[in-house]
Amino acid sequence: MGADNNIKGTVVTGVIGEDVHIVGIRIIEQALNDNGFKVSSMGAQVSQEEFINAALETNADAIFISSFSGHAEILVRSFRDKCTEAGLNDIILYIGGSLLLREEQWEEVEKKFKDLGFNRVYPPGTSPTRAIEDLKKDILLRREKGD
Amino acid sequence: MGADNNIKGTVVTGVIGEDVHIVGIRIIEQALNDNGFKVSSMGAQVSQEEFINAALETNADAIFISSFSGHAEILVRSFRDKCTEAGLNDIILYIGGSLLLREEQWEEVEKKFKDLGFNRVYPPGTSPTRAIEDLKKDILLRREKGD
Amino acid sequence: MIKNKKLSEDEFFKQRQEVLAQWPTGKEVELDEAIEYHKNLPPEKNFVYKMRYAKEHDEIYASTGMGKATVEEQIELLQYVEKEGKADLLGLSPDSLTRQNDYKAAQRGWEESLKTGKSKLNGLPVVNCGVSGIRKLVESVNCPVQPRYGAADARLCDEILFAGGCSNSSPDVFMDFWQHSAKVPLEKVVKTHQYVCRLMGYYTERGVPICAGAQGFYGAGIPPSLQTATVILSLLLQVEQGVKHLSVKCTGHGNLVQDVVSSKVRLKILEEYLDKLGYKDIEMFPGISFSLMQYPVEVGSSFAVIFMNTLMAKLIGAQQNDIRTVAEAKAIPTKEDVAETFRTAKAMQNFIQKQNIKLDEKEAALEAQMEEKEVKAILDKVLEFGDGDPLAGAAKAVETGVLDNPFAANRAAAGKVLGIKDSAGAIRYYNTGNLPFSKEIIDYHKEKIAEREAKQGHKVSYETLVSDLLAVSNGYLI
Amino acid sequence: MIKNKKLSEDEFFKQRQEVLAQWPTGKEVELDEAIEYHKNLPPEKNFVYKMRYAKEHDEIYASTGMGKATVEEQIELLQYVEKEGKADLLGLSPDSLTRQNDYKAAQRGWEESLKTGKSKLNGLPVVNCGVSGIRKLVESVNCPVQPRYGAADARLCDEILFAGGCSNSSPDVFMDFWQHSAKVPLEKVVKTHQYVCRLMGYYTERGVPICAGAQGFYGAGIPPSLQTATVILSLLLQVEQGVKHLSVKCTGHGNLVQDVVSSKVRLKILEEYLDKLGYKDIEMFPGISFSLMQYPVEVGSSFAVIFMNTLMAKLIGAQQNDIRTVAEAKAIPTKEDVAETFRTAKAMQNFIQKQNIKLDEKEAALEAQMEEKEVKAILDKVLEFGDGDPLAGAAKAVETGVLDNPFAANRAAAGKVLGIKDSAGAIRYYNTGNLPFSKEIIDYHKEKIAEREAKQGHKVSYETLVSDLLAVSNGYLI
Ligand code: B12
Ligand code: B12
Repeated sequence: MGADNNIKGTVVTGVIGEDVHIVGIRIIEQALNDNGFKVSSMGAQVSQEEFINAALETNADAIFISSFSGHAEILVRSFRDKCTEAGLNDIILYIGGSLLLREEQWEEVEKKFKDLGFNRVYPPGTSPTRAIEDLKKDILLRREKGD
Repeated sequence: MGADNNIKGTVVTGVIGEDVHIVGIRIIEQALNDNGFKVSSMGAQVSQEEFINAALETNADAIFISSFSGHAEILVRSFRDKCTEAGLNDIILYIGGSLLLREEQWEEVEKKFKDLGFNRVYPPGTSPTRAIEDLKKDILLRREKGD
Repeated sequence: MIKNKKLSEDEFFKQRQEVLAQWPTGKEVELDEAIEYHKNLPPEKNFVYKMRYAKEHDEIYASTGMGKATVEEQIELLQYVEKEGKADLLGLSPDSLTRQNDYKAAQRGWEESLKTGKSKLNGLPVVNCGVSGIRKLVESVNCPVQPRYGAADARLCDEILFAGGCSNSSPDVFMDFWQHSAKVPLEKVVKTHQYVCRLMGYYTERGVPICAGAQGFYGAGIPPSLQTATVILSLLLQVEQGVKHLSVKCTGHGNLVQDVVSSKVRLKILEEYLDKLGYKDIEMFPGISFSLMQYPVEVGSSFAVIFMNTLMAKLIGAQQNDIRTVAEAKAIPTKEDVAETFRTAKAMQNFIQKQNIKLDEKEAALEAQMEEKEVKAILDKVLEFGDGDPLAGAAKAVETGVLDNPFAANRAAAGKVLGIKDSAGAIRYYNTGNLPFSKEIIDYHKEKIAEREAKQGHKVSYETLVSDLLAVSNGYLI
Repeated sequence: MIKNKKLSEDEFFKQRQEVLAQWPTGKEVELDEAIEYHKNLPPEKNFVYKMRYAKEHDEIYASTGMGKATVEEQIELLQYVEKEGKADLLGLSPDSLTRQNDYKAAQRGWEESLKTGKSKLNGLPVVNCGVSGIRKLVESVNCPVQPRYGAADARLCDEILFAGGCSNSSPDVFMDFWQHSAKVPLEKVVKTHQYVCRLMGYYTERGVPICAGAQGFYGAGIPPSLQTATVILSLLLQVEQGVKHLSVKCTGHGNLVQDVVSSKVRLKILEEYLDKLGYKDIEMFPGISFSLMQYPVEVGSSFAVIFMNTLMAKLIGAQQNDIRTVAEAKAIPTKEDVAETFRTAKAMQNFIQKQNIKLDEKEAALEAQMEEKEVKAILDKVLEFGDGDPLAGAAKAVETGVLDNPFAANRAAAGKVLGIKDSAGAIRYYNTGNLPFSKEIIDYHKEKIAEREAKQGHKVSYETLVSDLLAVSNGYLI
């Protein structure tokens, strides 16, 4: 939808915390690959530090965090700050999955995680296509800003 | 429950209006019979006039109206008055079944039909035993008053 | 004297004038124009074509009655259920005043509903809405709009429904006599039904197939053979008048062996009698409903009832999965109730329809044998009463209790037959009343009941009967 | 080197000291006292006795995981589900921090939950609650409290659960290695599991039967034979340590022929290998779960999933109907969610459990034959790698992809095998990776996939795979 199809980039992916729900992010990774992105896949049970190190190493445009344990709110606390401290300025942060223990109004969930510094927040059942369209736009924006 | 087991009486039973739902009242009739009541069974599709005439003929203590069409409110309008006009003073009137088209708070349904002159109102699934216990009490009361 | 004989075109058209004069909207009906109208409808809106498609593709379609007091409300309901409920058939229930031909009272309910915007009737006042109303409805959706109702005299209502674009109805003589009227004599009901079927035949003969359905009577709690005999008689009335497409309703009681067997026996004997009486080229579509006297009040269990209904549909090869919504026990369902129920049914149907499961055939053989004997005993007695005519002896059969119904609303029912469940949940004759059964049959049922008594350690009684009627509602088979 | 060999009592008790020292509540566990405690519990609270009763009486019991952050909340939940959900088994899910042995973090979540009165964990922090907490729970209900969980190292958690009065667990080595840990090597998982099973054997040998369960890995989307081979290996570990009662979990994928066949093959081959390897007097209780990668978001369809699960349970003769609540796709279920789901399941079970339906045997024969060959090919290769020891060769098997799992969380998985549905909804190998399969087997699966491609008119792809994973969630089989 308007986003340039030549936009590519590097994405670090993984499931945060003690969480083992790997399938969702595997599907996203496959889709990223199919769309020409470089994927640095960290798998399940990834700590904040591991995400940051991988992003630094690969000079990533974005970090995709998946979380299904219901503990996401605690697990990503101050992640944006740590990214900035580590020098990952304006890195694109997406989070998706079953983020909270109780189903709440989606708007509230989204707000909660946007306030925590995420650029975009996705509910369970998000189609990979949607995330990739968004990513292309955000990367473009980020590069324009960087210029 | 306090009610004298020797209390017997005569009950006119039937399904009012264009309604054909006969099974519920058949079961009630069987139970009334088993408990020694005289039952004057009018069957399905009974008009207000037919109920009143049968009650006059049998010198009934009570009329049991069953209604499942959802049209009960319209069908029993001014029934109490007509009973009184016909000389059925203080006749016991019970109604039961699926009385309204939309499920409403039971308290409201009950109030609606009590205001229409019914002594007791029963929801679908009422056990015959309960109705018979009530009837014994009400007949006793009525006879005491009559004295 | 009633006879099972096709109305001549003269008789039919003479009677038709009276029928159409019963209410002003009768004037809107023009047969030739209506036939043209049907021919211009997309074929998937025709009930027969849709059933045929289902049969050829092993599909199962959920079906239920739905009725609101105005066309506008009905459209909203059907469109919602079509979309959100993934429906394949869209039921249409006329209200009960219309069923009783009290079009004046229906008019009052209709007008009050239009004024207040709240449904004041338990179904659609079809006659008052007229042909144009029904066409508006039919045109507002993509599935066949399927009238589902019984009435002692549905002549005008069906005239309007067919002219409005509907292509099925259920002129089910015994159902309508016993269950849908309290005082109308059988002879009268036969006559109105012969008229309606003649009308269906008229359309059919002119290239617009119309499907007729029958289930005999509301079968909950009564062993299947009596219902089967009655269904067959109802269907014989239909085909004689020119009906070619039959929706043969079967009733599930909960024991799958009995349910599957009885549906097979029903179809088999029907074919035999059609053959014997010389009716050719009749197309049959079985349907099933898990027939309860009381549907579960509790939503969880009511999904379990849909589970059984769907499983039965699968096992008997039904096209129609005739279900009740999860709100059935309580009130007229809302559009959300219907859609949720239909979504569940659709998923169940999708999951099960092409699977390779079946009944244990061995256990089924004896059951089938006995049921065949029962059905034929009844049918042959009725034919005997009528000197070979299936309707001529019907009134006598009803009078004497050779055809019987314990839960009839009509006063003209012997009401002697009673059913009770055996220990496997199959329905047995607790009382055979005046059914013309051999000792072998009577003993078979006695034995089954004795088996249950032995298992539960006490005799069955009228209370058992009532508790049987309510078992499934409470989440148990027995 | 790992070996499938019973731990000596010495080794066991030495390791036990370390285990119990992992968290202060470990001190509460006293084996002899715990055994006495079990012996004084009513027998119907024992999981094995309950399963045996079900088996003898053709009963099916619903089972699901349920976990709240505090004992008090868990009691409220279980009591509600027991009463309002008519439950026969009461699941208990430990939270995921506990599963990862992060008792400190679990303690924080627990304390915060106690303080705020709101569950802050996705399950019960069993270790923090301690023996007394679990006993309070067990004593508050009448059904067995059934721990349902996986963890790479469940030693302390299981110590506390058993001492608390629970009598089953699922020390399922491959499930826990692949699905419940990302970094722990197989050898380590084997060791913790040998310990847990030794503990279960210890109780069992002293007259307190404890049941061990296994399902191999989360099987959604993967053909059954690979899972069967893996389950059998997991179970062989259990019995070697003295476990005598097995809950053999089977996985339904939607095609009933495949589902029933694979459960039968699973039990048959298990018996063969138990026999071959000399294990005697093993009692088996089959259970089934309709395993989806994504449960339906829409409530209607989720009842249809319970329908299939229950039908599968019936057809395979399972005692446990292992279901997910209607809230599964969304969040941790409330007590109302669980109760409603259980009521539905209970009614379905009541309706179906004694019915006489079965699978079409003919179609099943070839499927069974092929599956047996597949399972044995894998098992024999693993045994070959281990010189006849089922665990000694396991690490190599995992490394080389002779045992594989495409959806493993653990990095040590070849991840080459992929499954896809055929046109009847059975799962086939789209990619056999390094599974030691003959050409005959590979061709069989290829053919089935080709059949589907022919039917749908285009090739299957990774997208097909994803859409297959989500089909049932949307109310379709394929
Ligand atoms: C399969 C499964 C498991 C498997 C996981 C197997 C594995 N290795 O992956 C097993 C059995 C091991 C498991 C275990 C547990 N599970 Co689990 N599990 C599920 C289940 C059934 C399906 C998840 C799944 O794979 N979906 C399929 C994929 C394709 O869909 P998806 O995950 O939604 O992914 C899509 C999108 O969300 C999106 N996406 C996902 N992440 C991201 C990230 C970004 C950046 C973007 C853009 C998009 C995106 O893209 C994907 C592709 O379209 C869900 C319930 C459900 N949804 O039906 C519960 C569920 C997720 N599990 C749950 C829980 C609680 C657990 C346990 C803690 C056990 C328990 N107490 O019940 C343990 C946890 C173990 C641990 N340490 O984490 C809960 C979570 C509740 C919550 N959030 O409050 C759920 C919702 C079940 C429930 N209702 O209780 N589970
Ligand atoms: C069987 C049935 C039929 C059969 C009736 C057969 C017959 N001859 O009796 C048939 C198929 C013919 C039928 C037709 C219709 N039905 Co109908 N039917 C039912 C059904 C499934 C069961 C009723 C029943 O027999 N219950 C069994 C008995 C034992 O229980 P019970 O009736 O509750 O009786 C007990 C108590 O209520 C109490 N009781 C009853 N009356 C009284 C009176 C007194 C004084 C006392 C003390 C106690 C008492 O005692 C009984 C014994 O314990 C109900 C839904 C349900 N409940 O599951 C719908 C239902 C009653 N029907 C309904 C409707 C609308 C119709 C139709 C108009 C069709 C339509 N539009 O859908 C037609 C009406 C035809 C007509 N002219 O009236 C609606 C009524 C809705 C409403 N009130 O708003 C219901 C609730 C279904 C629904 N959800 O839409 N129906």
